[in-house]
Amino acid sequence: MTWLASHFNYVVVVILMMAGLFIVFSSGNLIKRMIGLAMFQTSTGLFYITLSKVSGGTAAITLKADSETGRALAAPLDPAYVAQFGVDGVVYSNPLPHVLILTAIVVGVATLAVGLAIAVRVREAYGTVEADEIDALSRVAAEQAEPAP
Amino acid sequence: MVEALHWIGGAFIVAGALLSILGAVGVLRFPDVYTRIHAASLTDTGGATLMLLGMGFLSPLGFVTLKLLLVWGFVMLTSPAAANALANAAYGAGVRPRIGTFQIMGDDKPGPASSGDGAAS
Amino acid sequence: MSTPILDASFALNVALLLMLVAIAFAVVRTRSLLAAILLMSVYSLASAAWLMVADAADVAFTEAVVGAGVSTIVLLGAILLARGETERVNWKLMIVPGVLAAVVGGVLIYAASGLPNYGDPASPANSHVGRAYLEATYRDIGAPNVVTAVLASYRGFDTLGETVVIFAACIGVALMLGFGSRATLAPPTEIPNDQHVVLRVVAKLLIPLIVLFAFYVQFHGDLGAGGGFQAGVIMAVAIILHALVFGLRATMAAVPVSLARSVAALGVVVYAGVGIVCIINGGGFLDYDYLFSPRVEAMIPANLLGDPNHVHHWGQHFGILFIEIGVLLTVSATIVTMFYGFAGRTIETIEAERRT
Amino acid sequence: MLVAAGVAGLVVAMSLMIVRAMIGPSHYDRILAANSFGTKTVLLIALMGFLFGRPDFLDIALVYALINFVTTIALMKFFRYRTLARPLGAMGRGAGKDG
Repeated sequence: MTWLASHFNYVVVVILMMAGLFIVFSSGNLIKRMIGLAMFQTSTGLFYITLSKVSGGTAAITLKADSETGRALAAPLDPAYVAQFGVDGVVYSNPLPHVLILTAIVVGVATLAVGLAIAVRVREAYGTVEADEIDALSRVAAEQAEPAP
Repeated sequence: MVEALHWIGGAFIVAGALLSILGAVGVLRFPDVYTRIHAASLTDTGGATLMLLGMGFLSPLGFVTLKLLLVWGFVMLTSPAAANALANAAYGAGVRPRIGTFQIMGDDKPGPASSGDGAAS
Repeated sequence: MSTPILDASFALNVALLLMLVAIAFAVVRTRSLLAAILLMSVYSLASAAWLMVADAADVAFTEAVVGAGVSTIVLLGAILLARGETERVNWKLMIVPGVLAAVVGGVLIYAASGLPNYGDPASPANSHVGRAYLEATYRDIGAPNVVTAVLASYRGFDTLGETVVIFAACIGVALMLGFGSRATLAPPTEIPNDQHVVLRVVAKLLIPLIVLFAFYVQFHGDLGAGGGFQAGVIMAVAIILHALVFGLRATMAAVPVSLARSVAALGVVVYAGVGIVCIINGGGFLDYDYLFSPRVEAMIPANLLGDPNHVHHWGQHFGILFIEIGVLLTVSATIVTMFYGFAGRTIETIEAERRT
Repeated sequence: MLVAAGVAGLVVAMSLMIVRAMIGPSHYDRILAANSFGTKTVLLIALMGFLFGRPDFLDIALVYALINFVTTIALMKFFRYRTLARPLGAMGRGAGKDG
């Protein structure tokens, strides 16, 4: 039970990642695949942010050490804990994964758009976005594959 | 004094949360799109007003209050406009109000551009 | 060593993650692509709320504007062009991926046992470089927002790479879908004539406010949550709202395609230019301490930002400001170009299909 | 304490909205659920700032309110009109005329 409590986030990350992976593998629709890929990417983000969380921490926008907010944040925590892991009397979460994921999200939407643009061009060239139909068409087995109306 | 303000603010926040739950139950239980829009949009703006007011009591007067006012302004501006646009679009698409098993303004018409149906095509 | 898990925070963490799982299963289950896109937008909102619980304010900001806003709109544009609104189901094809996902998932969950506990302050990830940034940022740079400082200064070269990738994606989408400029040439097609007066009035009120808010996010970025990426997307969303309500043709008259195209390139040039100026002044690439020559730096009044006693790193302040402007330009122009590409192609495609 | 109760209430309301977004039945119900979910997220974010002692993150709630509106309009427009490019109609004018 304590294992589940302390590793719950990782379990959820894996479930979401596998949901994305399942969509990418099982769906023949190129656009649904891009949705699956987006979900997969989000789960990676969740993983990084999970690692960066520090108990009792706050967002990495630094406060003045003697500010009222800083003291209020440190009040419920053990002073020894704050002294060991805090910076100037305030405990912060790790900012580095935030930086990585922040840019990854914006790059992610840009690549999503590129993938979708490719899907659109595939639709215009083949008349369908279903992968199996595209396969059939490109094998020049036209009588086996009816393009979607 | 500060303690009293905290209790007042907390009461407003809980009232707002209860209103939100009420609206969500309405969205789940009501029979058609229009009544659901009604439930959601009324309780969204009402709940937001109560909650933001409560948060205003919790924080000292200052920059945070200004931001709360801005959030309130945006919610009051966008939420009804979105509800209006949604109802307008649903009506245009041919979805007709329904009370119980009665369709009070005639049957659903298939819209010219959209079928409005979840399991469409 | 016991770590104090704050109960409210942890309960919220669990609740929001369970919501994410529920939505993810709904996305897997649904056959309707439209429902999947809608659920993905809800998914983004929930995950952004979760990011707030995990203290990632800047990431939550980005996820909110990008995940719930832009990627929904881009996906809708793609569905519009692909004309497929439901995917076909082949249950036989589900077995192998299902087994594969279950096996890989099982292995990953087993491997997760080796990872540090949630919120462990002494984990390797949290105790070395992240902590070093927290300790050094205020001394080196003087910006309270460590995320912006790391993004723009310590890892500025990395961010330049990301900006170039976004620019490259802009070019890629534009090359594949066109810049949407032909949309203005096509004759207007009829859509149902509903009255949307309320929407038009509210949009007219909101668009300037959104642009203003984008500038606030831009220039407030090193003090609070925000920065060039977020501001760029918000700016683009304002333009997209204009296009949604007043039509693509009106938007293209206000923000021409050529403008968006050149601004996207200009942003990268501004960013790289700041780096080159640093080299000219004797530093390394993007080493903002050398942004101004000593003579220029001496001319900056000490009380420019109030507090004349604090030692300001003017090069860092202005370097971050300039490159964030570059990021803003590239990101906003890229997203606008993408929207033009997806939304503007519609009419062309309809016309082309009508002819054939 | 009361703030935590408010947060819990919002989480319950959000869960109910997800149920509505899943079961539909029409797309308008789903858009409505997404929009209402978004408004509740705005309040949740704002409230979380107070719960965790950093109320200065209201900017994020602000941006949610804006983005939520734009997404709702895009979804509504798509489901109703199947286009993102045409202008929405105004009083007395044909929808296609000024576009």
